[in-house]
Amino acid sequence: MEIVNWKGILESVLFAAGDEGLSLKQIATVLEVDEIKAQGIISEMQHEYEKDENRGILLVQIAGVFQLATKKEHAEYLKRLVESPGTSHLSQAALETLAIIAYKQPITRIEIEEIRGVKTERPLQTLASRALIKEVGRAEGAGRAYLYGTTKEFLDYFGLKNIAELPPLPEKIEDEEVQAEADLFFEKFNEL
Amino acid sequence: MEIVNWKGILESVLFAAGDEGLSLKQIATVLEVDEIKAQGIISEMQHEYEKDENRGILLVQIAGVFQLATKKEHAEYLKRLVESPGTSHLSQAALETLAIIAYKQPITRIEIEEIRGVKTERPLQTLASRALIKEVGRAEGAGRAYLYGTTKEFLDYFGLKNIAELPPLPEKIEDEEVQAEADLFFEKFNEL
Amino acid sequence: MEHNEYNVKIEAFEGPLDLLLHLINRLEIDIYDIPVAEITEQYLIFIHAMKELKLDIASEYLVMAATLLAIKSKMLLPKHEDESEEAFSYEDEEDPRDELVERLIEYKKFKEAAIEFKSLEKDRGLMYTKPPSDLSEFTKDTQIEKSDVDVSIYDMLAALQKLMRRKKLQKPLATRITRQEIPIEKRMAEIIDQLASGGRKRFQELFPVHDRGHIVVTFLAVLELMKRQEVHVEQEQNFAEIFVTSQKGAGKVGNR
Repeated sequence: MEIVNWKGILESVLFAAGDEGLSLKQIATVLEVDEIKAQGIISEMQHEYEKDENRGILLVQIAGVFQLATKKEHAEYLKRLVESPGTSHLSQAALETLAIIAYKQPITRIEIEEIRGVKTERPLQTLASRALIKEVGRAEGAGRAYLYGTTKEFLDYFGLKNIAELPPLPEKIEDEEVQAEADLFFEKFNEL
Repeated sequence: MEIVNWKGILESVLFAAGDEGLSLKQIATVLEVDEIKAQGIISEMQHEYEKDENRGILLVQIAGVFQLATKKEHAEYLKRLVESPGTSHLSQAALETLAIIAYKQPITRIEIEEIRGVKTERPLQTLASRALIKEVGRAEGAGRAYLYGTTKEFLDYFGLKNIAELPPLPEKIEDEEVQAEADLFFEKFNEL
Repeated sequence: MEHNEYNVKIEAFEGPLDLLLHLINRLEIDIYDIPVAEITEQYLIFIHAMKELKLDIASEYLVMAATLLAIKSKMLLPKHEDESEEAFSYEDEEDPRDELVERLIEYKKFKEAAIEFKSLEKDRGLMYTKPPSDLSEFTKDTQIEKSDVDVSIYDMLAALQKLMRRKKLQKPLATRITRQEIPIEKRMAEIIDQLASGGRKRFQELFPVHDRGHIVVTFLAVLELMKRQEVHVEQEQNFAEIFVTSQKGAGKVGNR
């Protein structure tokens, strides 16, 4: 009886696919198994990577595809190889704008500005050039303003499986929260 | 007693280093151990990768650097991966290559590979066959390497009038943003 | 790693709503019951301080100042509660603050979501990936992807983003430049010293160093000292010079 080493094969193809990742369908096709079987192999591997401390990688599902990535707890070692981050962090303005778009999409610039209370052209430009948002259509009415929505890169950038995985938007602001709120103006630099 | 999971850490750093690989010295530096210790960890891992059939990768030493690579016996699956119709669009590799050419043209293959950190022959081939890029000249110097640039088809395809219409590179915008926006009311201070 | 002192992020407020939330937070005010007179005063001091520093103030800040003043004057109008014939109409009359509170709460939701996003961004940044391997050895030279190109400029930019994220690791080992952080507590102590020796100071005199970081820290230090009532800030009339004086008996800095 010949046993096929599915896990070894899956590791090979995921390694080769790199950060392009593979969808469940692609994995099933390459392994020539059905998707249920493929999902079973994936889950098993995810579990093994996680529990084995001699492994430095994980099998994660981000933005709809499966891919290998290093374990977070090894980041400090990886940082030693780094000169400077390849991409800068998003500014507070960009993050706020992105949050509004993520939860309210599709949404126009004017609507975003009404919520933020300030002009928002620049953050929109930054977000578009970083492929985190895109124009998804035009609003009805006189101006036919552009409507914005989030992209697949948005999911990738924040490590989300899909848009449904967004953390819920706080519905009610509690009084204590007002006090405890992390004051961005005084937020620590440590996160750099 | 705290046990450091050297193997897991080494796997992380080798994985992230990709095709560039890491020298023994770099590995020792990152792990903060001496080179003898580093070599010991490497050898142990090489052995484990090889004997474990659930592993799809190997730790190889090529031209003085250590790097991870897929196991030869899984080649047929990788072939299937390449041939699978999975995606009807350009691969991540091709898109990256195209982006680099678009923003940095004219540029040689070697320069592109330096940026991507991975061989780029095939993406170049794909892009040329689709007439999105073309050879636009030869570089000065010994090799007289081909220089690549984008084509008129490229502009047509992405709906651009000319190359200057490409969205500005993100870092640039981010820099400007830091200047112009982050310090909303402190920006004029230099004039005092 | 955790310093208990404030470390200042060199970023301004994101707009008038952000500034108001900041003031509400610092003054420990109930957002649902804002003392309009107090918040308006604080807001105007802030605006005047910016003016004093000859800084451009975005028009949105001035619009908000006008809005606050309008609400304040509405709140001052007599309520007519005793006049029975009109009582019913005032029962369900809107609080003049309602609209502003609604906007603040709506904005605050997204501001909090942005904090959440920031932590996701950071978390994701801890994971490193690798580029797709070059698989050309597995294909015949003649075989070229035949399918139609079906990508947009966004796909290209997204690919570039992935590349740049990855590139982080491929640079040689080198030292990183770290920004110098100025602890706000230290600057507060300096200001107190300065005021103790010289009495009343012009606001601008507190900003001797033309460095953004220093300016922001000083500004925040003054605000914090005001809140702790260790200094008094006065302005004789609108757009006149602002003076800062030390409050008597407040010699100690650093304890809250």
